[in-house]
Amino acid sequence: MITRGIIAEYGTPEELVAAVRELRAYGLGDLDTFTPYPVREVEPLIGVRRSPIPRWVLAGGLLGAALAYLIEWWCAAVSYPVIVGGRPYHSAPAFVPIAFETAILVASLTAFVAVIVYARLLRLYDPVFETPGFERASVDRFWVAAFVDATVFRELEADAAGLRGKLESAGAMRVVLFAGPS
Amino acid sequence: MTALVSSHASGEETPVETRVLLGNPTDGALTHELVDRLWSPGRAFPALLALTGTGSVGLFVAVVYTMTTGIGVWGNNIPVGWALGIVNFVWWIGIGHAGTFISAILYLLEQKWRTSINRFAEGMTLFAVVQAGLFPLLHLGRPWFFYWLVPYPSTMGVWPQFRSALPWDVVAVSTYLTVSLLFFYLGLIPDLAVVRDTAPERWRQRVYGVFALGWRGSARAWHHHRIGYLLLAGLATPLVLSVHSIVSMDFAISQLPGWHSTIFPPFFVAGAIYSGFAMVLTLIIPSRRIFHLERVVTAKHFDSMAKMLMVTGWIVTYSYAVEIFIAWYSGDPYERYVHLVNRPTGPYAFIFWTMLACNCLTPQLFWVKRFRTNEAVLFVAAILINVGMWTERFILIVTSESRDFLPSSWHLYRPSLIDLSLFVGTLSFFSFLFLLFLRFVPFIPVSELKDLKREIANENEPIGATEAAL
Amino acid sequence: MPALFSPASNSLVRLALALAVLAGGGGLLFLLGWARSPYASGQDELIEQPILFDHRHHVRDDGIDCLYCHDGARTSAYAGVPAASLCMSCHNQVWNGSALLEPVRRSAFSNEPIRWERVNRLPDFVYFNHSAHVTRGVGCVTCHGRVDEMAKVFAAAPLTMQWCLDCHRNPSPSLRPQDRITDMEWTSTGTALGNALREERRINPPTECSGCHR
Amino acid sequence: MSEEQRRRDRWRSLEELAGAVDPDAAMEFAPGVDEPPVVGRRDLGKLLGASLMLAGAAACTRAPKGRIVAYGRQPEQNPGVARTYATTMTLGGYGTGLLVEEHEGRPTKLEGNEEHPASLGASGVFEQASLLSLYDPNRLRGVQHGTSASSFQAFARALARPSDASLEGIHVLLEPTASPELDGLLASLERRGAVVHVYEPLSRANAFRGLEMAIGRRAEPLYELENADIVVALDSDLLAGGPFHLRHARKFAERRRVPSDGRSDVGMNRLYAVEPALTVTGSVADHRLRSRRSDIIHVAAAVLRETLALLSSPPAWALRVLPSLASAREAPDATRWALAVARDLVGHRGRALVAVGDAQPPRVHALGHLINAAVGAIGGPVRYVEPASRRLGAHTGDLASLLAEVDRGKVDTLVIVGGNPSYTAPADLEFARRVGTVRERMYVTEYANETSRIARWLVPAAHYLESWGDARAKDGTISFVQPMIEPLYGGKTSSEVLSLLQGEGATGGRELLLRHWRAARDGFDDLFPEALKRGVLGESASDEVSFDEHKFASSLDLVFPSDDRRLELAFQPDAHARDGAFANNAWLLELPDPITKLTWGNAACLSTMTARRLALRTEDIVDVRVGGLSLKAPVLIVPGHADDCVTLSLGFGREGDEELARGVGVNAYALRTQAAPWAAHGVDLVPTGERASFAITQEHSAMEDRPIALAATIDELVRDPRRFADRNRVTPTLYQVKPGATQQWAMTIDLNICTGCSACVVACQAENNVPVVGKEGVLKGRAMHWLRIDRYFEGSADAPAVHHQPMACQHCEKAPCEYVCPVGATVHSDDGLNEMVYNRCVGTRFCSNNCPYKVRRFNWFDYNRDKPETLRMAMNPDVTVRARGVMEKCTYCVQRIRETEIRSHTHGVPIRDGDVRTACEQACPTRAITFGSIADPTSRVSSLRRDSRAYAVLHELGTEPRTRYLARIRNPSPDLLP
Repeated sequence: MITRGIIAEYGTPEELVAAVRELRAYGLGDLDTFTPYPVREVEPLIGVRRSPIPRWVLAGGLLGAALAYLIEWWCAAVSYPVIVGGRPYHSAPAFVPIAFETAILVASLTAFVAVIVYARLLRLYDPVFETPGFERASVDRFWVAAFVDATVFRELEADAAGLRGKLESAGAMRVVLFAGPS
Repeated sequence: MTALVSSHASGEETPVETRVLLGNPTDGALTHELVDRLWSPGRAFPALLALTGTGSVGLFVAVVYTMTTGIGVWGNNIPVGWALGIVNFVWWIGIGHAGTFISAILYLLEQKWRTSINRFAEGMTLFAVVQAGLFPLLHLGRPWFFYWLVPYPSTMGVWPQFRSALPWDVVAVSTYLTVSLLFFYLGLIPDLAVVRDTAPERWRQRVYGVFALGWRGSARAWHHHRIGYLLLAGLATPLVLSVHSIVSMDFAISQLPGWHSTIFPPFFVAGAIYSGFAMVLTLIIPSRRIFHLERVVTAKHFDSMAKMLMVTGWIVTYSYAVEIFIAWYSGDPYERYVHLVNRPTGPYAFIFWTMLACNCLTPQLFWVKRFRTNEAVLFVAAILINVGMWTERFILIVTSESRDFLPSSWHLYRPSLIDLSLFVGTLSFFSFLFLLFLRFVPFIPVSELKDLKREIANENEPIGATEAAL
Repeated sequence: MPALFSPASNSLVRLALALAVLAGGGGLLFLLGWARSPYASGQDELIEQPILFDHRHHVRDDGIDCLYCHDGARTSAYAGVPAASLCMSCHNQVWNGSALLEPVRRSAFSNEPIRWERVNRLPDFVYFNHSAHVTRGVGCVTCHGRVDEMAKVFAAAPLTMQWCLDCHRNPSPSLRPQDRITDMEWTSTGTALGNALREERRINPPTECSGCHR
Repeated sequence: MSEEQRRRDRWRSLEELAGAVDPDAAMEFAPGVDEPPVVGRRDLGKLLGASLMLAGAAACTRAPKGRIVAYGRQPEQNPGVARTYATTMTLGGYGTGLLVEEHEGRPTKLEGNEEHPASLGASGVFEQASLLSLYDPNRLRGVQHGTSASSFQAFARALARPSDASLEGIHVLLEPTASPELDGLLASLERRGAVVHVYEPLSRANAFRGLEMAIGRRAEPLYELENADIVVALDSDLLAGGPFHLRHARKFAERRRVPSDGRSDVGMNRLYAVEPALTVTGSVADHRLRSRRSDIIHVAAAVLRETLALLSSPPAWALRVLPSLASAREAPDATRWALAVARDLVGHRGRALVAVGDAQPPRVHALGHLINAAVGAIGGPVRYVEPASRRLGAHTGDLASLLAEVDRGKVDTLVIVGGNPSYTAPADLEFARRVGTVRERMYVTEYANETSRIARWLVPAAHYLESWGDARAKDGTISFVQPMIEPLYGGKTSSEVLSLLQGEGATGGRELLLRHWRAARDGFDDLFPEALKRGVLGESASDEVSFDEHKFASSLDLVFPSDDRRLELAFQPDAHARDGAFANNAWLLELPDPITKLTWGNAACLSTMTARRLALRTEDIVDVRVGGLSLKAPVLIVPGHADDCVTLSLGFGREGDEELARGVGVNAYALRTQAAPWAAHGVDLVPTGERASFAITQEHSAMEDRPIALAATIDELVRDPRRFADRNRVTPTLYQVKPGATQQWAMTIDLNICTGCSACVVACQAENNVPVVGKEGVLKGRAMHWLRIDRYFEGSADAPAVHHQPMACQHCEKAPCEYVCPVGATVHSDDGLNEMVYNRCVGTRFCSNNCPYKVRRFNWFDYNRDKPETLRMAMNPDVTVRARGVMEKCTYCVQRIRETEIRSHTHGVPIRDGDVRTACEQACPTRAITFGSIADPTSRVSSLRRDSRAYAVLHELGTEPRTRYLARIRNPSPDLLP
């Protein structure tokens, strides 16, 4: 499908916040910002929801621990029980460390994968990359984008001046309409 | 540059530097200051790389020789079944603890000074753990069967023996390596994007682009990234503490006088962080000079790390004292012999006293303010502590083993040439990897610093002011 | 400046990732499977012998008992292969002119050994004892298969440790009356018999290491 | 067909199996060994260390299946089933009956023969190790003439003489022998003019001469220690050296056992020893007096004097000696000692004896026998019998006379049979130089050694395991030598060679033996099979000699040597090499000396005081100078050594073609002269400034006040029988996992009767394929012995108490090694064994680190890869040969246990106590080691564990070892308590 929208470049986080407000006032809902470092105050404005990652990580940890302990117990007490140092076949205390470490391992892997998925990484191409000057989004420029459907996009094309004017008055160095596959 | 630091260090006229970031550069300036060096390697770089590379080749040769001929080429014997191999393992894994400690625990504690050095420390951690991981594998009589420590369904129908601390060790160390790597990489992604976007040539942009995983710095990405990073920090914290605890159990679960001790886990962890910080200092002091990092690595950092050395150094010293006291208090003749006779007066007494001097006396320097921020003093101290922590492991392992229960089986240990070349080899290999790290990775977290810069700015003046300024 | 990567790259990355995961997991599974395969264990592999010896003929047509030639099976750790002299005890009457038997005759007279190709091989640290098994009622066919139907003899069992253990943990199904040891057709009347035999002979196979590794 | 016939045929098949080596193709074997039969193939397979790994990986790699090599002709024996035959080993002329275990025609293990008086089922280090000598790749291969290889036929042509020809000018030089067959053969040669000379470096001449002086006739003294309450050893290592030492040890031990309630009235014997350097006998003595060899005569005299003084009615002969006894030198401590000994001797009249060592001059032997006579030992614990042969106890003079003949040109042909005279002859005889003038010099030898240099003909000698023959024990008992294997290198027996002179061409050893015996004894053919089977010929012991007590001491002129306080040099037979004959035996070279724990060499031993006086340290190399001769030797300071004297052991510093022996230790013969064969005076030790390094397996000899090797006096035990009890209790535990099999194996080791002789160590090495690591390995602390004997010194360096403690895997029920192994390579079996699974081991060595007894051994290298074929033949096929990188340790001889179990089940006979015997237990001369099942409360091992002396080493660790020790009990004389 095609992603369409309008994107504007600012010099400071504060201008960015102002611009976001402008876009919301204009009635564009689907917003996102692109910044060199997190600008936390925009997150509520563009409606970033609380990350679900912690729940996944908890699940991963528990799973890892259970799995590891079961394997240990099954090997030592079920599959081939042998007398070792006169210890019980099911030597619970000795099985804890591995269970603990595995819990952390699985939890961490879950966390990492979750970030990649939720942050929509591993996407080397994104329409916003087409925007000229966007490479400074990771250095010292602050971008805000509004994603719109075809009809709205056509409207914006028709009368760009209105919205562009607003954004520029908010300090935009550059305002671009963009469209590209995603 | 000395001027800069010493002016802060030399007490009276100006107070000790408390800022973690000097001057007030623009985001762009800061970024380029920290990133552009990637495109202009120093003149010394190839030479150093060649040197350490040769050392690494030496390591490879020693490894192959050991593998093909047998552990007999080491100095080990019965009773000293483990020796330099495990000494080096514990030493390296210990060093590997500062990284995650700095990035994770200090992150949770919201220590600002952590920011500019954390990736540096994480890099060190990774490469140290790589060195460490080499030894448990090598010291096996039949390394080619290492996978028997992993519970896989074999046609023999037999399984690993999980009551031993060694399988714990395998899991702990590999987990530690993996998690450290994830943590390191997750933090690195935004900066890789920075490099991608500032690289001069297209191909460089592409290469870094791939590793940046298409990071766009979108608000949502930042949000999830922040949460994920926080969680990893939270997971890494108990991990750091557990890994060296488990390493310590390789000894603590045994019966051997000098090993059989309940104090080991905390003692080992403290020692690990102690040596870790020492190694961070050893590496960062020269790097700071070479790469002109005075702006981001300030006297404040030195001051804090010196204090860490003092704290951990005291924990270690305390542990020594407790060990000896308990040995005496227990009345157990074997324990007493190890701690009251063999170590202080036995054949390895010299190493024992070196250990005490290095580990207990050195950190006392840092009672003095100016020493805490004096590069020269810090550097020497760090080296001494590295040495001290190595001797500690030697004393711990070799003295205990060489004289245990039955005097009839007492026998001393002398390292062979291969033993030593393996140690030197890992040192070179470590440096080799670290050089590559410095060469190709943004080892000062740019994005985090810019964030920090803004945070500090906001602390200083209200946001409104900035708006007005525009 | 256009984007670094083309839109296609996203799909490419996903594809690569999927492949990596598959390769990793699949590789492991393959190794585990392969270790159990006849290829790894040498099971079912037809082996060329220096002399065209046909068990079908000797066992079925001539009805020669296994123990006649492999006489060590009852008394020794090793079942043994017959000496050429033993072959000659018949073959100096029958087929005594046959060219096929030339090597046997040579061996019997010159005492030059015949070098047979080994069919069942155990590692050298495994101490298998034929007499211990045979006298307890484990039949030849149980491990060696229907040798009486083999033109060329091949290993009928994988001889992996797991395979040994399976029987040592549950011997009853493999037990048979003493007079049926060499019987290739005999099949058990059910677990009851096996359990009875086990009970009667107090058979309790070792699963401890030194049972086989010394 | 007769048993004997059957045996011979069986033997034939063995020959075919083992295959003879044809001398031309040195290392090639006939089929059957090169690629041995079904069984053999796997035997050899086991020897390929690599195969371990190969097979370890067999889980995922395809190993070549290899070949099965069928017999051509069916042997009578059953492949895969070990067989045992009786034979005899001859040492110093005396025979010791042995049983040989063979696999497919390869002798793999030697045991003592219960039926033989010299063995009683026990075996010593040399008996055990002689197996390895059989397979020694350095043995002489084929006949040589000059420098070129020749054949036995050619040699036969050179030596053979027509049966009627005179044998004038033919001289035969051989080692002492009591073989009736050989004796007969030699006699027949002598009748035809040949001259026979006998020489041995460790001659018993003094013993015979001394006895002659005392009782006026030649006789062989037999000591029956079972009847002796008091034993006095004057420079005599009768428990571990010389003929009958196994018997002595066994009988001594029988009087050493203490009942568990420790009552002292069981007549526990008491042992006194006087000696220059600590010997095994001295180390177990209740009282030991260190004295220079040349001073012992004074002690003997003092004892005799005091004894006579204490007697109410002294014997008639006393008057002859008393006057001269007065002139014996007085040394205060020695006199007090002598008095106490005399009291004990007299107090136990008829139940006490004195034994004198061969190194003592005849007069001391005479004194010893007179003491025996005085205390009524003769006819009691001491018996005098006819010597087994007149060719025993030859005097050095015999060799001297040979050389005199040579110088006079009277010797045309010299046939040297065995021995190594060039090396062992007194230095001042210059043997090698002087025999050079003889026209024809022939040498029958196992090795190309020092003597072979002066010989023009070299004939490989057959090892006794390759020979037919016979021998007599000290008491005259006749036993036969039968071959277990075809001569590997075409060796010939002495008779086979010498019989050539009888003009009947080459004759087989078996033929010669039968010919002799058929002539000597009618109906022999009926006796022979039985004798071969039992290993002894019934009723063949010598008769007691008659003597006239009035003639005692009549021919004894008792003059004492002038008091010479200069440094004394004493020569000792070596614990490893004996007189040099075993200098190429790897097992013996690496066997720690019972006292010094020195391996791979000998040393000039000094007392602490003397060393201090001469300012010498251990490992200093000194130039030992005596009477114009000199030798560089490293100094070793040994506790309990006599002052002002140096002891050097013979048999090292070899320069022959034996690869192992060459360059090991120093050659003490270089200092040995006719005049002073055992002790020389006026020795100078000149420091050279050089240093040596000793491969000593035990660096630390103090027990550090730890409760390891426990001991008490008999009185202490009686006062407090529970003194050891608290180290024998079960420690409380939370874990209830217990092995449940019907047998629960365990071992006890009685420190009270362990003499430290080390026979068990070699037996273990032979049984379990324990590798040898060489001097470098020992120096690095990598000796591989599964069973070691810890030796602790206690008390002063001058008069230390010595503790011997055999230490092998204790098979702990709560084994510390087991729970630290990451792969479960060492685990517990259901019958209580601590199993070591080599093929599972990855070699972390954690188990060894956590073993408080440090009995685990690690394969630092692949010790078996480059083993020569012959040495591989010595391997025990029932025991895996360990690969590089795996741990190993004592298994309680699990291979024997499992064999017994399988046999008991297949034959339906239950296992009885004593059915399973470990190699160490079986070899032990004193039966200090007992093995059995503690599931059976009536078993020997169970009752011993209940003994009041029983305890667990490091009991406080709660390892619950299955091996328990019985504390040592001493029986000191009240008169000598300080």
